[in-house]
Amino acid sequence: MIYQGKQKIWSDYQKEIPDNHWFYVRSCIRQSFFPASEGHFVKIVRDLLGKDLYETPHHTTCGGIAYHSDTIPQETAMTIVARQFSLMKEAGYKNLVTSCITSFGNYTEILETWREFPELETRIREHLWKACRREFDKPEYVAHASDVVYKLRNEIAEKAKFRLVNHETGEPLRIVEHIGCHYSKMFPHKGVGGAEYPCVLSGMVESWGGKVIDYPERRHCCGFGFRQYLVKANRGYSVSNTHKKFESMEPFHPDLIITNCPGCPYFLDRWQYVISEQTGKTYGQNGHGIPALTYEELAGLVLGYDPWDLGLQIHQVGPEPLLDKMGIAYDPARKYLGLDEKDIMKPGLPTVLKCC
Amino acid sequence: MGKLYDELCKDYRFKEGLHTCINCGTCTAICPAAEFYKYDPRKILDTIQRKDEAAIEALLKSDTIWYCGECMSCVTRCPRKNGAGLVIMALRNLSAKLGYFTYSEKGRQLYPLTKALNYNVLNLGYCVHPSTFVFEDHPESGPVFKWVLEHKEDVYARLGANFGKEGPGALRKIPQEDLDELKAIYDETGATERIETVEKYSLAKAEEMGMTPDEYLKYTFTHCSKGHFNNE
Amino acid sequence: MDFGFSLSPSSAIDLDKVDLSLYRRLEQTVPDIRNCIACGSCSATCMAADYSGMSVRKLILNLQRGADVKKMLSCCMLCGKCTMVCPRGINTRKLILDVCRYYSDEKV
Amino acid sequence: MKESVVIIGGGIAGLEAASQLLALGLSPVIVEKSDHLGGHVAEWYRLFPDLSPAQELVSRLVSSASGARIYLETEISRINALKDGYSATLNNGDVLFCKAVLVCTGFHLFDAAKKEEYGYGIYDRVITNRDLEHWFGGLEDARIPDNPRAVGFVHCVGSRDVKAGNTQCSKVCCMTAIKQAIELKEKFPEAEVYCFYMDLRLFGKKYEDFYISAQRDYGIHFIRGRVSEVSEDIDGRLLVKAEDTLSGKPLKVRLDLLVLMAGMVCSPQTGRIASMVRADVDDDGFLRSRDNIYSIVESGRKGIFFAGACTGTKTVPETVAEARAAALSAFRYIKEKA
Repeated sequence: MIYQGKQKIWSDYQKEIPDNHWFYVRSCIRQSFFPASEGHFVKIVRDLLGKDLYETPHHTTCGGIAYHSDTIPQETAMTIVARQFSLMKEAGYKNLVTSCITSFGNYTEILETWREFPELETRIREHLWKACRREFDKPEYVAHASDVVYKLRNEIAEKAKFRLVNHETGEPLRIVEHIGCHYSKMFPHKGVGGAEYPCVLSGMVESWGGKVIDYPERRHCCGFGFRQYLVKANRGYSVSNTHKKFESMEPFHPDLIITNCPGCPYFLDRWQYVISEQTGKTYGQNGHGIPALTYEELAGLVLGYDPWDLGLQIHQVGPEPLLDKMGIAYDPARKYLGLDEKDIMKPGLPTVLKCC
Repeated sequence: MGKLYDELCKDYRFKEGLHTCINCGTCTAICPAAEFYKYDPRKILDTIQRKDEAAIEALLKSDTIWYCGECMSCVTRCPRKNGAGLVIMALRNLSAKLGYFTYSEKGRQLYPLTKALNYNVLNLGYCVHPSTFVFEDHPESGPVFKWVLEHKEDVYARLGANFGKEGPGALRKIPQEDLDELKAIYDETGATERIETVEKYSLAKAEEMGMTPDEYLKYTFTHCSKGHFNNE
Repeated sequence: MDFGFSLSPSSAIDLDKVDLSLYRRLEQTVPDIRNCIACGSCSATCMAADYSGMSVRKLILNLQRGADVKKMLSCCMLCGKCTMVCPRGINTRKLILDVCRYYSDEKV
Repeated sequence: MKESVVIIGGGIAGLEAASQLLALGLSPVIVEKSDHLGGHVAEWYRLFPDLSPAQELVSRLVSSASGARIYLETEISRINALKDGYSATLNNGDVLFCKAVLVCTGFHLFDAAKKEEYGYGIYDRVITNRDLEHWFGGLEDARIPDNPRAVGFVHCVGSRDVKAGNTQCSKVCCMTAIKQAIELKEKFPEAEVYCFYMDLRLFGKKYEDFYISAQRDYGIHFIRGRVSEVSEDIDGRLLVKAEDTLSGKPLKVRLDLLVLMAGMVCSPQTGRIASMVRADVDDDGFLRSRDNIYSIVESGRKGIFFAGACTGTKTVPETVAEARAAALSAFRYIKEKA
């Protein structure tokens, strides 16, 4: 592997990311499965780094999952997005930041389609006016929240309490990145680093002291496939694709997986559990899995936030081996406690996968 | 040119997704669906560019068009700027509109998808939400998520979410006025009509298969016949 | 635990893993087999093709990919038309017979 | 005094044209921007279909053009139309007066790194047709392993590719791939060699014979499918994915070396030269001939002629033949004018 070759490509895909004043729209999946990730994104960007990030309670889903599950027409998805633009205009913002990759892809694709077919934009403006009596401006910038963290990665590194380094050996952690398909596969120039060697996540990893591991199926989809996961009958597709990735990364012994799409960490986490139940196989050390984290969780760990505040307890793959490697102290007894130390019982344990 | 092909040409995703196909197979080579299902996106594009109405109709009624996961990996690699995934979206849209989706097992899954997702969007303002995420339908979400679902209020509160409450934050309650706007958008842009169409054809199919709507919903959600995967 | 779905094996052709023993053997007895250009003249003229999916082009391809060809061969009537039309002069009739012989040897 | 013709480019087209113009009694001047004559061919090892040494051809052309004035490492700064000809100002300050200008600026090898998914310049064992040819010619190349078990050739790299901005077929790559595959197989008889192609375009004399020989005598495998993705495994081997379109299934194979058949694109100087001589550039970026059937060597402008790959992808024999045709056209133009 020739690192300079990648750097050359990265330099061709340097996306402009505004450094302040963002209008934030949330992700359905991230809120449901990684709510603390969004919470910490806001905390880091707004409170720690003092940037202006605005969220209106009136924004909704972008409809992306319904759209990519083919249950709503294209114009419906476009009009829902136009309504979000309208809320942004109302709030006086021009830089849109999405938490979800499907949304990011959706917004990007819609703006590109309107650029190519202006008559469609006109029609959507009519739809939105008729339905909601609303008008909108198109955003000047659309960024994914991982773009923002990429942009702020060095500021985060300056405030870091921990590095992505094995605290006993001093060796950098071996980290696999997984980029959501809709981040840049459709429009390579809309993603930091392009589609083939995106550096939005690898840039964070390197900035925080880790070592990025490339493996053959790095670019392969996690297997979500919308209807291929949402319908129970199709989940064989979904788990088989994740399985393919794990088989490919296994020889590289990664310490963790970092993701930027909200769905991918869920699938890369839960399918390890399913694979272990169905085949007895685990991919981490000593019967553990490989933790699949969101970039917010990883940023949070580096900045020294409590792992249980970050929500690492609601991953099926236990984060403890990773925390031990990084030298992060945690209290096992507090892992599953509610607010104010409230006892809310504990989850059951998987048959095969070791969880703590 | 035939009627179905003309219909496809009206779809913007089709306009963007099919220029001319050179049959090189870069799409199939890395397609997550092609690796496991009996699926070859190259052949789909080639079939359509032949403009053979009978072949297009057969596609619209087939399982084939429902195997794609819309990951759009194919878009990156095509040397002719096609996007098989975009063409698939146009085909599925037409199949839904004409009721052809009920002819195939994978197509019939549009019913549970339409019901569940649009319920969430219109009633909650989310595509996916813990309050409608049923563990029995998602055993893969694991014992940890079973626990989360059993203690929703506590866990989400512990993780700093604003679960079901007013104001901003994760999993906040989306105000009724905003849900009303979503409904108005659905009515205006054809989504409501689409939901009704899918419902109409699905219920007719349920009757034909001798099932109640609920049985049909459950069956289409869970049943997977042999023969979809390549090794079968 | 029954999840209601399971892992599916990949159907991608892995050239590192294909079994070429039969193909290698045929390269010795019908060396022309290497010359196929997949033009499909054989399949187009085949009397069994319409009814059975028989195709010498696919037969050779399957042999090169280590896939099973038994089923396809059972429909061949050995009429030899494919040999007549092959632009690369492959002795397809001998090829088919040799494959049959291989399978009958295997049985013994 | 003999009438002069300025030849822009000292590749095989420029050299052959110069030698013909000398024979016709004119005075050619070659202006070459690099430090050597013979262009791309001078860097090649052997030429199809005779497998003759490229250096032999170049030496022969250089020697028969030796009567021409030759500028190396020199570029044209400006060309002005005069009443009965042109003046060309060189970047060394010299001014050349001539009756006609012959553009022989050739092509540029497609930058294979632009096809990011193939990993040229990123994965250690991915090389181009040019790299391999250099290695055949005796240059060391650490990327080429000592005893490869499996080697692949990717046809159409940067050719027939809307996204890469080159829709044209580069003509020579199919045949070059087969030639190089055979040469490689001769060096490493135990290696499995795979050619990934979309169409095999083997139109020239003896090309099809090479193809048959590659199959029959060397057992080279031809797989109809464009390579979609290359990645590197833990042992440094390459994992290559394509569709086996004849089977209709995805296909993968691990290789020790992958050779990208980088195609021909118009030379970056083409636009600059075109504007100097006020010639047109075609949609494909190459120079536009007066027509593409009868007058390929003629521009639309008086006294401006073309030869070789500046007007489109060409083989060596085509280029040489065109150079002769262009020399004759220029000669007739000058004589008829006189």
